[in-house]
Amino acid sequence: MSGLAAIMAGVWALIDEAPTLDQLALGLPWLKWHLRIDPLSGFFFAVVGLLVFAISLFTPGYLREYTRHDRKLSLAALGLFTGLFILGMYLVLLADDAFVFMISWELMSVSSYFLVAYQHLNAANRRAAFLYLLMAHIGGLAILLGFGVLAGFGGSFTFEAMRATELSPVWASIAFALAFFGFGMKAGMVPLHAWLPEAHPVAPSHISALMSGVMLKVALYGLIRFTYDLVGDIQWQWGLVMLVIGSASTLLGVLYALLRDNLKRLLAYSSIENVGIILSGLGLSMIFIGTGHDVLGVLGLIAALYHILSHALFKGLLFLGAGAIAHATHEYDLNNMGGLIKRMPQTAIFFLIGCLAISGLPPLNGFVSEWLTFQAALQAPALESGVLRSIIPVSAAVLALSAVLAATCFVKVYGVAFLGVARSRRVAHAQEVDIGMRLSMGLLALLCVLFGIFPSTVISLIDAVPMMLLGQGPPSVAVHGWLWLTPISPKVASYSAPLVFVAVIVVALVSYVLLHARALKIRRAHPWDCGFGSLNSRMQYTGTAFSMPIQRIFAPVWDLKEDIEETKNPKQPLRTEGIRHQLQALDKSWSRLYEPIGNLVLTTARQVSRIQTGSIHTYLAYSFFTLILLLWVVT
Amino acid sequence: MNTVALEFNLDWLMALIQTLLFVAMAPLLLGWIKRVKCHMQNRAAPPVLQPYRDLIKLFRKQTVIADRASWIFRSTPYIVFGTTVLSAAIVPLVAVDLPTAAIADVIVLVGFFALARFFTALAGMDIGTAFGGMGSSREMMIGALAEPVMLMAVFTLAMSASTTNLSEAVTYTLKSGLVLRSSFIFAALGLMMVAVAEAGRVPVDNPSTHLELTMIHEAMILEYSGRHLALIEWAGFLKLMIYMVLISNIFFPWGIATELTAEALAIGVVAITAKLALLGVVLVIWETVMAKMRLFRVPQFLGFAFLLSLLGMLTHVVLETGG
Amino acid sequence: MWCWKPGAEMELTQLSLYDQAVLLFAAAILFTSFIMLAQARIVPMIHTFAWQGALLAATTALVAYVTEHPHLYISAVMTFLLKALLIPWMLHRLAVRLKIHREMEKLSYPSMTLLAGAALVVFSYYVALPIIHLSALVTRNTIAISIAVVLLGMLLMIVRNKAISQVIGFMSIENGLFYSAVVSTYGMPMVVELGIAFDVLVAAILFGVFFFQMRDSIDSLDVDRLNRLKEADDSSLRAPEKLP
Amino acid sequence: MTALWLMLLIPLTGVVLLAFIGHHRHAGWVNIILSSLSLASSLWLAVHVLANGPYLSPSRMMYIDAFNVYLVTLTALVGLTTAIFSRPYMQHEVEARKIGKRRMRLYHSMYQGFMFAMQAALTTNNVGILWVAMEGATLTTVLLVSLYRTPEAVEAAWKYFILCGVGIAQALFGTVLLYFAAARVIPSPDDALLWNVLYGAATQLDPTVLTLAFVFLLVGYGTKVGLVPLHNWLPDAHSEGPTPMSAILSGLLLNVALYALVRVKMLVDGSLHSNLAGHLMMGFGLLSFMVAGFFLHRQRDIKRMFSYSSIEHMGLMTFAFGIGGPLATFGALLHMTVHSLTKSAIFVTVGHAAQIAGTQSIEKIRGLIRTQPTVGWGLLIGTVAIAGFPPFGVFTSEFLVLTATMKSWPWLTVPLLVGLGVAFAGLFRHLHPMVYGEAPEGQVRVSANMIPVMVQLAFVLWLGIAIPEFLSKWFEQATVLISGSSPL
Repeated sequence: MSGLAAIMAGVWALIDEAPTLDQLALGLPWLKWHLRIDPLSGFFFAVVGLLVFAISLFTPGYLREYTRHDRKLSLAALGLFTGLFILGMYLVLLADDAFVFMISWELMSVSSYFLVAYQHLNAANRRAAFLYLLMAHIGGLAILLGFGVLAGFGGSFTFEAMRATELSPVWASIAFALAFFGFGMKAGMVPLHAWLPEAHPVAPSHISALMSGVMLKVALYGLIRFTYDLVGDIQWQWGLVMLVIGSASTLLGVLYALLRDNLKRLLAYSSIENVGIILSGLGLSMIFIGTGHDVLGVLGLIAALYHILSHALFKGLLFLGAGAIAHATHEYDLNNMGGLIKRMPQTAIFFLIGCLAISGLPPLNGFVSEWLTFQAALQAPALESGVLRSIIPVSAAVLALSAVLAATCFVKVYGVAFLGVARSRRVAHAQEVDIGMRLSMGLLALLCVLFGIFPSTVISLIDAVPMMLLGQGPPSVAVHGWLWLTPISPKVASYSAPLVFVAVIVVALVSYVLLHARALKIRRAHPWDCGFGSLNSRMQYTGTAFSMPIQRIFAPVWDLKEDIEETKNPKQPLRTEGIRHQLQALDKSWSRLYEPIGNLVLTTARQVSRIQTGSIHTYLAYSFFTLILLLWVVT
Repeated sequence: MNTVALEFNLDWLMALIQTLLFVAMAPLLLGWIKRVKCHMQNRAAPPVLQPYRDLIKLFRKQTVIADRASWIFRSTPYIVFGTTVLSAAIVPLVAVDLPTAAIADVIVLVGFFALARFFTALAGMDIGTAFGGMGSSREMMIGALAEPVMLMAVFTLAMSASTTNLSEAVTYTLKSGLVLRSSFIFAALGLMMVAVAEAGRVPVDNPSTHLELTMIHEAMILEYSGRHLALIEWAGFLKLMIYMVLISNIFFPWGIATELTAEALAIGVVAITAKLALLGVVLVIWETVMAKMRLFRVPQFLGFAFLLSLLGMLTHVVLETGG
Repeated sequence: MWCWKPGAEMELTQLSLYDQAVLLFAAAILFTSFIMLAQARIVPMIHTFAWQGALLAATTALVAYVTEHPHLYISAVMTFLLKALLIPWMLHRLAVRLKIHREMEKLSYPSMTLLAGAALVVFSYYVALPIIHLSALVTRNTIAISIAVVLLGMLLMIVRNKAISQVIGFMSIENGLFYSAVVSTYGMPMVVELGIAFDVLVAAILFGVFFFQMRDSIDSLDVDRLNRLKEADDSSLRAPEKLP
Repeated sequence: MTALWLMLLIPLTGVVLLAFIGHHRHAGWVNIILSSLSLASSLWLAVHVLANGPYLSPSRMMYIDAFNVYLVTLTALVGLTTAIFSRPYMQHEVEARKIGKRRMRLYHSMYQGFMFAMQAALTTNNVGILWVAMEGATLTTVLLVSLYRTPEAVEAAWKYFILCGVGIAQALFGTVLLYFAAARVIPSPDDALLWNVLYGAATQLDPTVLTLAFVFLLVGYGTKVGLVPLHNWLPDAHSEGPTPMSAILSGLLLNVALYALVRVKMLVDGSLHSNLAGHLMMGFGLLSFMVAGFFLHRQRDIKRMFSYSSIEHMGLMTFAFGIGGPLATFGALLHMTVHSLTKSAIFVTVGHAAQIAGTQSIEKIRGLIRTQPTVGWGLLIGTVAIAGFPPFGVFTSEFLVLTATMKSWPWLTVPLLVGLGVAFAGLFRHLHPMVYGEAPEGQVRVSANMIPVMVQLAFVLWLGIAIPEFLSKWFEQATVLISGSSPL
């Protein structure tokens, strides 16, 4: 468990320092490696640290499962690569020149690749790992190229030089496009997301939590660092691109998530959605900055940062929850679960909090960040260009739509997994997981609630980041004290999470108390079964059934493969004995984007390989004609 | 200093009173609607106070809960009721500038509805009957389609008033007097359609049916009984009223009290009553001419609503700000 | 790019006897290459190759005589022994032992081949033209000839499908090189020449070894049979793990 | 100086010695000892040269400067590790009745012969001798390629022989032309082929002749480097010969050929005042790089696959040298080192893998990690390294090359990146099923000594994380030699 040690070490370093590091910015050149930590990286450090800490609590109990399962899986390798993975992320945050950045970036990719390929006996995992590494590689190359453009003008690969350089708009845009491509691929933005839902689910759950919860954030960190810090002068067109792609990712991500019945896969897709939200926030802020409204830009940036934080928390929580479920039931398929709330009550509570948070419901943290994003979007009238003014609200509406779809999605998850009655034997006999796992989930859940209720406090901490990047903090987020959240001014919008929280509790309690003044006995009875025989678990709505209406409305989004086969009774052909229905909702990006590219490569390879005929005459002819050609060229 | 503190408390007191008033008036509104409806369909009309009676009856009755029900099922009614009351508290009914309005803005309001819906849907699935799941699934679908429309409508308003704070918005329209805004008209229409959908009225849903093929909201709360049912019903009334108040006060704010003097408040009360009564009639007419539509026609319905509010937004951007 | 400058003209009459002789040898060597290109029988081909070697040796000796480079005599002798006697003899012996000495080789498009050869000669002349300004015309033209011989040797290897004729082509390439070395630079430094000679010898021996290996493995000296290793067939090659 | 002579004599004695006792059980050990001795002497030489600069042997036969001394050391090192690997490997082959006593003798003595040819080609001061040594390298290895006497092996050897022979002949013609040009400006004909003299006179050499010469040399040595479309012998020879052979072919022969090419380029650049040579090399390099990347996708034979990856990397280096400029040259030199370390390590591992599975066919090799974790992980990590993932050195060098490209030819970075991506996909799609997954029946562990592999990979890792002081100085000197200015 060397990895675990590494984790703990990293975390303790953080828990002590993260807050202090937030303020101070120091640079230390070592050999050729420039390392530096400033508020931006400090913030991300804190995010990473929090999650890593929680997960380190989770791991021991969780891994016991693996050892019991398959002796040959070496925990040492797992621990080692986990450690390297985390180390890589820390280094990315610390890097202060492109070289170190790339090294640690790829270290992160490769080690996580090994983690994805950890349970390699399953072909799907291998395929996922391959795809992941491939796309990570391509993304990395794009990033490298982006840095190259900056360095080409800056003359050096240190970030200092890059900050100093003034790029021509065209080159700046090219650099941005490259970086956006690379980092976006890592962050899983549509349509470069294909690796994500493949790779995240197949890793061990705590790794999935790390990848979805943190690694995506590190990618976003790279994007922010590159765009705000290194390139510097931001153009609003970039923001527009980012906004559009962000909205697309949000909507598609959640729609795809809705139709998944494999829990971890679903969560992975919902990560895409949340990344979309974050990108939208960033896009907004870039639009504002690009058009000279820095204050609003700050607002958007803060919204994005806050969502980064929240998503790290609740997505980590949910993946850990999924891990806990798998640990207790060996199930990932929702349609085999059910009734877990009675088997694993505490996990159920934590998971519920996670679901509420990710669905962006008040008064939890997910809501705060979405609220901020909306507020940013609502400042569109400040813009001169009518086009932007009309695009932004639409994207906001898309955001709203996806928020509700997310809610739907997680009603489905929670309802099917935890409520109702068990749909399979193993689920019916699930046991609550051990204390460590519960602790880690509890911690994350608690943080979700806290960050939901005291946003002002958190934001006043985050302030340092825009302070550093844009030279000014948000105008008046917390001027009215910790109680009120007023991003622009109390006149424009205000939200007091604590009061809301308290009020809801109070009203609920009051009504409860009032109603229980006269203790009426509550009678327990069988549920109403319309007078037919008793209900059984197969009569419940399955996840697939639950998402059916949505699937019918947004049908064009997926490549749907639906087949219904009825087994008729031969004697009475009109009577249907049984009926099987199975539905595959495939990601359209495959058929549209990836398979064509793959085939292109294969065909090219086939064509190219024509030149090697195996006949020595041909080979001699090659060198013969090469010679002739060259001689002819040079004279 | 002292007076300030006093005033402060007075504000909060007023807010509390207004909220209670809101909660109290909700069943009345429903009763009124039912009555008018019956008159229109010339049936024998129940008294206006009938909803109160129903609630009381329900509160008295013993509560029966399915043996599989978990704590989610039991706590849902309270949560739903709590959130709805809270959202009622932030909607200016008779007076603006009340402190409660600052607690949360319209986005939070939408958030509350979503929260309530979330829990109702969970409760629907808690028992594990086919009806519950079906209801939840349909409810979530409708909610998913309705919410963006509502936000768009509200955004139109918020962008012209440049605030998302309800009472601010109201005062803004109040100040700007009677201006013919095409955007507002579109937004208002859109909002009405959403209100119909969200409050589960014809043509989207029919609160008075228990035919499994058609019921949506009823299917979720099928398992509820006694006081739980009462709370949920009450919350439903509240929701309807909130929507109507929103429509009436945001788009036709005239008469609402801007300062806390007795006569202003009196006027406010009268005004809102009149407006609600009127709206109720409109709703009834609408429900009488409309027929309940198939579940999968609802998307078209809401799509049209979305189109309306989008138009509202665009007209606002294009026509009214001259960008 | 090239025009007939006065002095660039080349009248055989103006040349020294030596130069004329060199040119004559050059022509002869070129001719032998053509013969080999056209010759379908193995044994006569080997003989032609021997003649080429002999001519080469003669040229070397001549150059040695005229330019008083004593070490060229050595290389002349060496060439004669190696290229005119030893290697042809080895090849002949191999041919007999492998029972291919009576075989006729099927030539594909013989006339085309010869035309191509002619074209190559022109081409190499064209290539050698730029060197005009830094050397005697004779040298330039002999360089052209040697390039031609090299290219013809390659052509031979390309069009023939008997291993042995490929070897002969290979060796004639060596001849061309050596010829150019002799006439243009009066031979290479001794150590280099020794090394080259050694390599050629070893090569020749190895070729012999290979003939037997080939006959054992594919019981034929037909290099067309050597086509197992290749990329370009679609049926048997399939992607192990389809790109996801 | 003694170190130099030792370094050449040791392998030479090895040739003779092993020609007689090569079949003996301990011949492998002898081989190892000899290789380690020559490594020691090469280190000695390296230290000497680093200490007091370039060294020209009294007879002016040998010339050692920063450029070739590090190649000498590298060659000796890889030679040693491969020898260590080849002992158990050949043992296994003998036990598998694949080869008999005579061939073992042949193998061992030719092994040393090859090493001798390499070192001679590197250290000589004479272009002609360089050629002789290169040809010698072909001659020594060609019989090893056909060691197994299978039809494929013979075919491969024949192609190797003919193609390289023809190629090398053209190189000789180039050399003759070079001599022809040099003889006019350099008084004594015997000096006219000495590197150090030639460099001195580079500017006076006649451009047109030198252009011709360069073309011939490019085609000639390019064949050995394995530049597309002259590469066809390479995959055959690599895949059919015994694996230690493939290792040193890929790790050393290609390097030395490239070394020759670069030497010539330095000369031609001095004479031509255009960058023609550079452009030609860039063209060939890029072509090879791209084409090889695509070939990777269609491989069925594991050794063939990695030989294509060698072509790819040689292409990259040629390209980099073609760009010229300090940064690119530095990158290329570094890449030479890390590539031959990594690639020979990979071939060693591949050899074990092939013995484990009893075949070289990719479809048959499965689940190595399950069968023999060390080999599986070795292959995996080696491939990760060769694919250019940090923190391995290959990344560093590719990084430098890319940077240089971006500085001078921004648009060429695009094909480079595409090529990298394609090649990467090609490698891993085959690698994955081989190392991962459940092991099939009949796959048995073999006695594999993975220590040299680990050592070499560790070197590569080290180079990736931090280039040690003396090495960087070394590279810098070489860079200055080649490109005329220092990158640092």
